[in-house]
Amino acid sequence: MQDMLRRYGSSLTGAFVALVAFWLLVLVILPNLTLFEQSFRPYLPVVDVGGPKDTYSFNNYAKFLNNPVVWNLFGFEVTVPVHLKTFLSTVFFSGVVTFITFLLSYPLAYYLAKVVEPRSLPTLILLLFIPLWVSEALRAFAWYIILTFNGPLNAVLVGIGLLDKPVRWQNGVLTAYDAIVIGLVYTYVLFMLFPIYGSVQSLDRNQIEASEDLGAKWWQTHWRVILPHAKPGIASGCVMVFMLSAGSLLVPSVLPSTSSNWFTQTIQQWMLESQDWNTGAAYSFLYILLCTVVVALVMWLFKVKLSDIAK
Amino acid sequence: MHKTRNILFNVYMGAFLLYLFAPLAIMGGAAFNDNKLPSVYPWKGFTWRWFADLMNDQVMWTSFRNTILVALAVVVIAVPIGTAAAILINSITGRVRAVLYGVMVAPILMPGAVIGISTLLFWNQVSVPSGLHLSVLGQVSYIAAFVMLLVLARLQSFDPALEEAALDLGASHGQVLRRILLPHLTPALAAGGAIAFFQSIENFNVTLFTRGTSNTLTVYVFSKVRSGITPTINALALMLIVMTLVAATWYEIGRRRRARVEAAREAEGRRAAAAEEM
Amino acid sequence: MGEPDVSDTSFSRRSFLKRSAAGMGALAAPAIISSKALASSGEINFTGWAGYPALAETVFPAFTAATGIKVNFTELPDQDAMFAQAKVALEAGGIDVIEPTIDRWGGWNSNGLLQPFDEAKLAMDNYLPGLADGSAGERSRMDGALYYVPSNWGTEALVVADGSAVLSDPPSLGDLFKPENMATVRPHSALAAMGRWLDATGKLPRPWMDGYTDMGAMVELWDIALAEAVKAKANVVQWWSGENEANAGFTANGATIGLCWDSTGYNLRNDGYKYIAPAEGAFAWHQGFVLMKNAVNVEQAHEFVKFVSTPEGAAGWATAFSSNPVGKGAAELMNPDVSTYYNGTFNADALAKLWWWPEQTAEFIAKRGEYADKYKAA
Amino acid sequence: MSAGIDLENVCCDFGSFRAVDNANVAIRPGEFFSFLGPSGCGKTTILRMISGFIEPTQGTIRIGGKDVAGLRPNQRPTALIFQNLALFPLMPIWENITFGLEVRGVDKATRRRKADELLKLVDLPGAADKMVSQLSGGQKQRVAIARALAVEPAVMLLDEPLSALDLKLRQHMRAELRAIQKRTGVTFIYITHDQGEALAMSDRVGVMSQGRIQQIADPRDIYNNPVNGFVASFVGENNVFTGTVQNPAGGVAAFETALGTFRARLGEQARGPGVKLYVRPEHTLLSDAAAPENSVPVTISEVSFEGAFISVMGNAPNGQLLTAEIRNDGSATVPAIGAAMHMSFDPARAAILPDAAVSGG
Repeated sequence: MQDMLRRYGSSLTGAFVALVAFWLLVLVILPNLTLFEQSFRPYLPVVDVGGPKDTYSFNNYAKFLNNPVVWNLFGFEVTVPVHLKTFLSTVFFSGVVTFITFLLSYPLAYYLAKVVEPRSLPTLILLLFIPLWVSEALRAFAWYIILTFNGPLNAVLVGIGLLDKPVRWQNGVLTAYDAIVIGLVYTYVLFMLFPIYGSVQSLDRNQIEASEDLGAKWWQTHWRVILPHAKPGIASGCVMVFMLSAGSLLVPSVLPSTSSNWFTQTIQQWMLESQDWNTGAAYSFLYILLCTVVVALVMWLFKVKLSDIAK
Repeated sequence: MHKTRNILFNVYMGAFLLYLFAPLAIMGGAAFNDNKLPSVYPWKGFTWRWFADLMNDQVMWTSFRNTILVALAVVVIAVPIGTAAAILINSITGRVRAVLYGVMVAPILMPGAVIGISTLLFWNQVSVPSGLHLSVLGQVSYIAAFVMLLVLARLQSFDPALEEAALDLGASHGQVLRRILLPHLTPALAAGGAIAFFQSIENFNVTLFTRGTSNTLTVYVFSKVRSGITPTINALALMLIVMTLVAATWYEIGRRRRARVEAAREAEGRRAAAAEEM
Repeated sequence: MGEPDVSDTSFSRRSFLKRSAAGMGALAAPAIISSKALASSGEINFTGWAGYPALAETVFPAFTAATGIKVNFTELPDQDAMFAQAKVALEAGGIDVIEPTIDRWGGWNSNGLLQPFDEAKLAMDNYLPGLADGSAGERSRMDGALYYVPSNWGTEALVVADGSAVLSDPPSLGDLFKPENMATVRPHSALAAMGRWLDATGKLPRPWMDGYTDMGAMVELWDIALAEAVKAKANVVQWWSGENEANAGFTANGATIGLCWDSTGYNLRNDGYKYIAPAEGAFAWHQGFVLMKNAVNVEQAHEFVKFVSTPEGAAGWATAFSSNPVGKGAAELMNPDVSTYYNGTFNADALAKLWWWPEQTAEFIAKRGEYADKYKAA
Repeated sequence: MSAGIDLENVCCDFGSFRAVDNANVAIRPGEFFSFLGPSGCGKTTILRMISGFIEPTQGTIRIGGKDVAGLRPNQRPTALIFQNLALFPLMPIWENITFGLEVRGVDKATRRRKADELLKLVDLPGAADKMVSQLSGGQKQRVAIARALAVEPAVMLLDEPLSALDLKLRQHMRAELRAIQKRTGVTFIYITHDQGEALAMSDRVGVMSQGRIQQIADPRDIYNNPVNGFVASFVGENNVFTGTVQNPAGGVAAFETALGTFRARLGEQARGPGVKLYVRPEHTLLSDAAAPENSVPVTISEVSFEGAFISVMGNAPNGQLLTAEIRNDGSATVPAIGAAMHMSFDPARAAILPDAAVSGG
């Protein structure tokens, strides 16, 4: 702060602080406090708001544990609240998306950082960026077109004889979330690629050569030298992709199966369909809280810090 | 050994690009199919009518204009905020920095719906009506964080001695900012502006809840998806992709020219240094 | 933009004249501006359903031509979104008239969103019998004041693929749950369909309608319907929540039967699909206008609502929605295609059996959402 | 125009750490003054206090007799040359040089003229329109000097500006800097940890350690008459003996050590514990036979050829390693390793000195 005052003088420093304060207070903290406060109040007709029924309670949060359904988990039937099931599915399949995007991205990141000719690199990166500029709604919609029962994918696969009859891709072959996973992977794979690329790129090529020179097999070099170096990038990509996937509303809405439900859809349902903004607020907070726990756990496991991540 | 490896890598890269572009191509292709359901299959003949429909879609054009206005407003607000935040976070240390940094980065990780809802509720309580202005504020709340990260990264390559040198040479604080810091940050500011612009255009969740009665393009597209879609959407997507390609090519040409100039300068610097040692 | 004569009887003639005049580019034709016309110039902020472009293309221009009032139209995909928007507009303004269904406005009113219409400024005689009077009329009022005025009405019934759907004789809501059929449904209507089917076949301990007035009965009945629906869920190939998804459910995803709006049946009528009223009676909805408590263009709102009761307005509205008009004399002005289509589905018997969606309280809707969740999650 | 600088009881604390302790120095107008010391000794802090980037915790700084307390860097008649030069990479050379004029509102044509003038002064004509990346290290150095001179400062502050250059170029630039200083007559305050640099260029040198100015003197005095052990050992090499002072009289004393009692000059502050005897290797004589006084028998353990001189090391009977330097002029024979010889020194060339002055002392 002293340093800032010296560099920019009191009026500029004041302006900077004011801008940041406006952002964090007015745009971030106060709205969330409002939401937080609302989440403890009951959903009431407008005329009753502020009346005797308008008291604080945990009732909205308790709804998360209502409505038990039977869930078949690897052959075991367990009874869980329906929204908990939705939440766990969201977390699990966001994890699946994260893992798949990692598998797809890592070789490519390595290729871009260490294999490809430096001359063609900028062009390649630019090419990779282009899909990012096409809106998420349209990207998800592209997959909707592809995966429909009477769509091009079935037409091609049946046409060349790989399938003898069309498959309901959107309703899932492996799980009810296949189409959503496909859509999310497609939508967010680049958010994994670029952070990993960034961290692999900063690795001194001599280290790779030294490892090879010392007799390491290619996979040993990756496992012992490159992966550990790329860890912050990987963690960064993983957290980004995980949070984006879990927070996506468009993709699960455009590519649902008959049994899929994403937690954001549940929140949206409370907000828009049931008009119960208070429970919606409570669910939003549960969502943030639980996702933060998941991310914190991953960061703790990988021993990375928040400042390593958002780069 | 390395040769086969490189071939494998190239094949993989090609396959990946195919994977990225094939859906876009299929979606684009559907824009020319004379079939009221947007798909390339079954192919019912080539037509331009979806583009004509698009041109006549007044709601779409209003939404498009709104989208651009919102995006510009977001850039104008988020870039200064993000820059100020980066400068602030860069000049403090310790626990306060960690906490502040956490608060700043958190909105990126927050689901858009939550941002939209909380923005709506808060401004409602202070009697500000919803509308595109709230969409701008809601979007700024997390887009500013992207700008902050970009500018912060650029600041880390900034030599603070440059500012001190300028101050020492008699520059006022404003002059230091204008002549020294901002020129250095220009690439990050441009990138931040571009990211802010595209993030805003792309935004759905925040806008959906805050827009009041106005439409933006993504919200309009989504409402189309819900309420009766025709390949005009594909025509729109294709036009956006083409515009992106043109802009990207233009940028790339400019970048290559700048890179050549800088490389020539550095070579001269090295030659001068070599001459000095003799 | 004035009109020499604005009496109700000449409404349709006048606007037809005006429309043709506009079509010839004669908008600047001189006219005598009456004080009445002056009073009704201005604008109205109308929030309605998205995806019915004919509203903006034909009906609003006709209304503007007739009255000089400009319509600012906000499209929303469903009435949940409308309600959300209305809650906001109560603070912020920006909406005068909205178009919910008859079963929902009560909840809107209890949230303090609405004010009653002034019947003197409407033309209640314009309406077809049974739509604004009788039981529907009662459901439009609260303490004698008129809060809801109809705009059009329609049905949710069976859309079936001609030939490939396996139907009972007569076709029944139960056909939706036959394993031989592939279905596209809305989760909550499918549960209601299951309930009504079970009710009709005598498998419920008490009437299905009880669930709409008593939350205890609701839980009891919906639990049963849910359990049965879950057993039959395997044949659902797609959920729909809007027109596009319903369409795609058949054309893109190969459903053979669906519980869908009449508009879906109409849109698919030339692609080998039929719209059939089930033996239990089609679900019917009744849609209309409500006036926001903080509406600023109250006069214009009444003009607008009244216009939709005229033959021309009602016909235009119903055509846009591929639904049925509320005004007398409108049927003659409708697209013959639409009337043929309706008459093909609804004979006198089917009309008599129409099952109007009962009023659903906010509590009911929230609970219904939970059942829909469980159904989807199963 | 040049100005003198006075530091009176200047202290600077960073939290509980005292970076500069009670500095007192009067730098004369037009003087080339160096602060010499190891890193962390506080010399850069002094420089930054003079330039205005840090305010002293206490004490007074006067530039040209005027108290500058509260004046910001851009209000002081000083120009700082940064360790890494801090040239603006996005401006062409001429804009770099005249940036100080630009911010004072000087018009472009005048600035351009001034830039060409200054470039001639620093021997870089024709570089005006180049970018910083097009220059070599030495050329950048000159641009930095030109930029500082452009604002016609009364005082130039140089923060180890030569440290990034290689040895040859560094020596060349020393002479250049000195010449520019003489030409312009501006007061130069120079910060360095390189004793060679400080001794070669400066009119006077202030040696610093742990926040204290240990000694201010001309280079010759610093080397020949260090006031304490720190100065003696930071500036040049020494053979050091520990022991106790006996019979001080008239600036001379006997010094009792494990290797016998030596006679040497007695420093002013040399009392109490921590007092040692310091002898430069080049003042240490090597002979086959024992000298009459101050002589130590040694066994030669290492001989290293340094070019201009030969460094000979021997072990004293108690194991202490002593060094003598003999000139490589062919006048002395180089001893063989293992030879038994004697090292001795002239009492006038040896000094009994206290440890460094420390904070609070």
